[in-house]
Amino acid sequence: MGRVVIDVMPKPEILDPQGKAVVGALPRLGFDLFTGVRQGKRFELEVPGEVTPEVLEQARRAAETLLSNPVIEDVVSVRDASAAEVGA
Amino acid sequence: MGRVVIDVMPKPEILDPQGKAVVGALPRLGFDLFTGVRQGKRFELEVPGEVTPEVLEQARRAAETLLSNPVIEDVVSVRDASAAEVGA
Amino acid sequence: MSAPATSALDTVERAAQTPEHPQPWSELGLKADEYARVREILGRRPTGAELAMYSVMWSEHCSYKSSKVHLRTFGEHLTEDMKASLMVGIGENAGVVDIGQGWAVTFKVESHNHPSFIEPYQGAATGVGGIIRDIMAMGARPVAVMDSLRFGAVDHPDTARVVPGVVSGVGGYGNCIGLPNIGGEVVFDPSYQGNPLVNALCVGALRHEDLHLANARGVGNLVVLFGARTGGDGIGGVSVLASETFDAGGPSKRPAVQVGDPFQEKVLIECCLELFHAGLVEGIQDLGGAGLSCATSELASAGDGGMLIHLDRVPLRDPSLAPEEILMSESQERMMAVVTPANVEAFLAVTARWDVEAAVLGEVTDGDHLVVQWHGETVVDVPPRTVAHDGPVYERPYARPASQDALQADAPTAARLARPAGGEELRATLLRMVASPNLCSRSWVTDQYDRYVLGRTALAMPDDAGVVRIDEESGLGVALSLDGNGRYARLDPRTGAQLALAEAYRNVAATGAKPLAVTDCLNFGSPEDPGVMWQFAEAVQGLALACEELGVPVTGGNVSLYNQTGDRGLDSAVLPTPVIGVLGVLDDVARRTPSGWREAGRNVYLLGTTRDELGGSEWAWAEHGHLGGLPPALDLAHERLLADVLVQCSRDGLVEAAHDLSDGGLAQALAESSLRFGVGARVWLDELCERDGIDPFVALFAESAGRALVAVPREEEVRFTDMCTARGLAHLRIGVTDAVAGEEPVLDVQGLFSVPLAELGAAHAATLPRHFG
Amino acid sequence: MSEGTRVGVVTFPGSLDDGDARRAVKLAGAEPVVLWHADADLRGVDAVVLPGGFSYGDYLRCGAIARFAPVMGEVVRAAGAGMPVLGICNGFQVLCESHLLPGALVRNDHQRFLCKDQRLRVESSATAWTSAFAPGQEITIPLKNGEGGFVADEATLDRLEGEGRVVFRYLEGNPNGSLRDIAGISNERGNVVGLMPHPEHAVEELFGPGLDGLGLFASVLSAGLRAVSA
Ligand SMILES: Nc1ncnc2c1ncn2[C@@H]1O[C@H](COP(=O)(O)OP(=O)(O)O)[C@@H](O)[C@H]1O
Ligand SMILES: [Mg+2]
Repeated sequence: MGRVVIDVMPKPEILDPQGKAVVGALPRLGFDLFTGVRQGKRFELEVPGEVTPEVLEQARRAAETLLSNPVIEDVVSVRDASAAEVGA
Repeated sequence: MGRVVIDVMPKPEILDPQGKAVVGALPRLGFDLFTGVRQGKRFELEVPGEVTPEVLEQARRAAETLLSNPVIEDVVSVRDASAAEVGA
Repeated sequence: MSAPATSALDTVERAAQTPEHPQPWSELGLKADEYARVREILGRRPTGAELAMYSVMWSEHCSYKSSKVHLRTFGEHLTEDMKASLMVGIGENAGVVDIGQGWAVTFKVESHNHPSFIEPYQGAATGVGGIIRDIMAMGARPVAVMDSLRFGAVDHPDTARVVPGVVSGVGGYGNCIGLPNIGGEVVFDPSYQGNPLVNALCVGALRHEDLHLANARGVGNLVVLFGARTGGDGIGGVSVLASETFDAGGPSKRPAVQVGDPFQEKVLIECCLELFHAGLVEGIQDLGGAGLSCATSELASAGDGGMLIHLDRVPLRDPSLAPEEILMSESQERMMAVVTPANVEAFLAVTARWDVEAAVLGEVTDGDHLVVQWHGETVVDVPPRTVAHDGPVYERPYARPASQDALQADAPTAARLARPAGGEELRATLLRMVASPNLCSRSWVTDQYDRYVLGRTALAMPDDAGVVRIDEESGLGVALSLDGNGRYARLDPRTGAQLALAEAYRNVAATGAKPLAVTDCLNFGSPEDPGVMWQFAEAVQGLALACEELGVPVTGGNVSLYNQTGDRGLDSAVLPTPVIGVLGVLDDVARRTPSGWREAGRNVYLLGTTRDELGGSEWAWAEHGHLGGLPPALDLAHERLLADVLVQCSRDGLVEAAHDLSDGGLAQALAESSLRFGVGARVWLDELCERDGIDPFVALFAESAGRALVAVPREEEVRFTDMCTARGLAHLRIGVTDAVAGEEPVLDVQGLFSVPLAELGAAHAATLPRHFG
Repeated sequence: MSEGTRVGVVTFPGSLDDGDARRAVKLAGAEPVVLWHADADLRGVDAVVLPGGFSYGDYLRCGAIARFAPVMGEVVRAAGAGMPVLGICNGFQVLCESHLLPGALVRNDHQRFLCKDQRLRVESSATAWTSAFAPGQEITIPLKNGEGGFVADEATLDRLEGEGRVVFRYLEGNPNGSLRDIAGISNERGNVVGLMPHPEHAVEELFGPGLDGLGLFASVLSAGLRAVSA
């Protein structure tokens, strides 16, 4: 079984209320080292077999059309993560 | 300026309505290779200086307490991403 | 005890051959005698799957084993008169009431307390989802929800975790599914720290002919499971979460947290309604606590035959689930229907159109057993009644706690608690009281709920009751209010429960609706404590008697026990909290009476009499942290009269506004009625004080029952006072609404003090945002 | 377009205010027509409303999945040909996702769902859906959403302002962080309008804050824009 990971982040210039809320909450909890936070989305897509170039290509198109809105978001990465990043 | 990336995913056994909605929509748009989708969160935390072990440690604790809900989510990774993953 | 062997399938055959096989009955919440009884019923040891079924179905949550003997009281006090409009009473998924013109409504309140403490958002969300499915299971279209919430102290750090989560969970589910939230309660008290109460109500409407019941009749009819896939949600949740305190450190289970998918449920509603209207459903049951165990055993035991289920046909989210886990799973957004073979194709076409997954699991058989197979092997073979209905019944010992006398003796007399006197002190008290956690504006909560969706809402927060129209042509509609007062019930559980009923009844009548029926959620501590059990027994008795006297039947509800943290008996239990919902009917919602003043120059009348009753009052609590004495006295005949008059006032158009008096007394009602639309008033208390033999402080802050404030237009004054006089209802003009163009509106209590509404409103509004952002 | 005007209301899975939109159409004097998301067919209607709700649960992004429904291809085509299209709340989000309108709607800045009676100014009466209002008219209709913050880049915002395409603006405080207090916008031609507040919940005296919402539905009756049926 293979896995593709897609990361989508709000564009830097776009208002990110969730990131803003987090950055406000962090110091109240004693986490005082961070000056900015942005919150995006991470998708894990499963395929029955291996992550072929075709799979990656389809994932890339899905990322651009459905999984992100180019007006406010950037697709940061689309990658084969079949082996890595599982419960790391 | 340094950047820490934190990935949070719904626990595998927990219902993920977001992922379910996406996996239902993909084939309707002709993306027919994916059998499962889970949607999680990706946080990018900025620090003014370098990502020191102390920064990573604080990020890890923030991930466990504020950024994830341990009842339903797992922190999948907390990593220094100062160089990489920018608009990749 | 070891966990059941997962390697070999524990079939009925194997169970018969291995009587000594150790079983985890204790971990599953069964007592030794209960396990022995299961063995006796079956004449062998249960299989793992059977054990799972019995343990969840015999849990407190599903079997009502501690409360059953007391709940019978409701039936015993049901008169012919009360049955008149009752189409379905206690025992079904929800009660059904005839409201005329061929319409019926079904409504019920249910708790989701413990899950909401563990995961506030999902706990509250799935609580709303669960009660909606109960209403769907009656064949109704859900039309509105309400929520009654109780949290720990407003300034406790954990309250800041629980409140936002619960409120956004209630809102997240209700808003996304498209049901207006039309009312509820928010109460803070330290006794709920670590054990918040989240009670959700749903009301649905149906034509008489659409009524559906949960039974599996007709040999050969098919049993269809539809909706979401089954996952590991809430396995063990029923018995562990709902029956025992969760700090007891039970065995680690599969995820107890259920995650709601309101979108799935919205689609399920539309799908069910289409199935009902097409006549494709013989019997239907929702899957709630205890999941398939509950649905199959209840459907089968209410039917006329047996049932065969192929469990391996259940669509799974997690393919690794074992048969007993599938039976216990509490995955949300699922329903089970009984369908004739001739209709099954049409049934599946409707589910497909809505993109709802459906699976034919089995059929109604001519036997009398519920048989469950797993890939052809029998893992359950039981008489369904023994699972669903013949659970244990406990006559738990109960006794009035010795401390009760001292509590009641500690009355908040003028000697015991310092009372404000004079205009300045009363003014300051008023400003603190309207800002106190239990009296301040609930907008921070209620603004997170959609009250407009469906276009039926004629009244909602912050009016006395929610009012929704049922029939668009005639305007026929219903009013609903949910009320409870744990402090009153602590001082006197019997009167406290009755006062909760009276308040909900009065709230409904204040909108002009004729009260018709009752639902209740009884939230108490551990039934194993005789003091708690006494509170429970008293509350139920009181409620049943009061329902009889008011002529409104209890149609259904929910009991939630073990609401406590720690094992200090009564002291670690939550305040005994019967939450009562009353439903009333309005022939035309256009006649509904709002609670706020819109126009100047209306005469303000106080109905009912005021006594020096401050026991359990918000004033004693908020100003002195005091709880003692007796709750206000209750005169049910008077409540009935007051309600009659309020209903008649609405019918005849005699009043423009009506607001019931409860927590915070007259002062609070005056503040709320004037703040609603920013219309002030001039009020005088001398005549009231003289007539009732009280002082201005008592006049303003006492919580005597049976009172309401109404605004009467001048031209109706004679008719109004004549009616009150003729019916013998105490009424007194205490003021006039007031707005001078160009001047700031004020609430002026003559000879005592005057408060600009801007100042009053600011104090009222600030509290919850200050605590919760 | 007046007598017998037929206004289609699309139902997506998860649409919630579709019934209310149909009721509003009827109260305004037009004939409501049910349009089903899975049918690539506008049934000969003269105008289309995309109603409020949570299409597909709005789990991914509001309106992101609904945008790809078969009916939307027809809506986009008809809109291009000048048919009046109104998107309310979730419908507005769908219009943005479909690129019929610029910008996007993000989570409210205070992060909560908010339901309130909202004061608005009608900034433009030069659209198919606002011609019955006087320019600058102030109205009150319900607002209810969790993701109502309108965002777009500066250039887009300037263009919207410059071309008079900001149709509704929030008054008496910005309820959700929308840039420049924008509550609703239109396309260049003025036939496609999207707004976050819900006019369909202000069309009956007893069931909302008044009748101010009727103006939108009345406008389309007299719009004079000829529908080009597919
Ligand atoms: N959790 C809640 N959900 C919805 N409405 C609520 C909630 N809590 C309070 N309300 C509403 O706020 C208003 C004021 O509440 P409350 O003071 O308890 O009313 P009352 O004393 O008349 O019963 C009522 O309309 C009530 O329905
Ligand atoms: Mg109340």
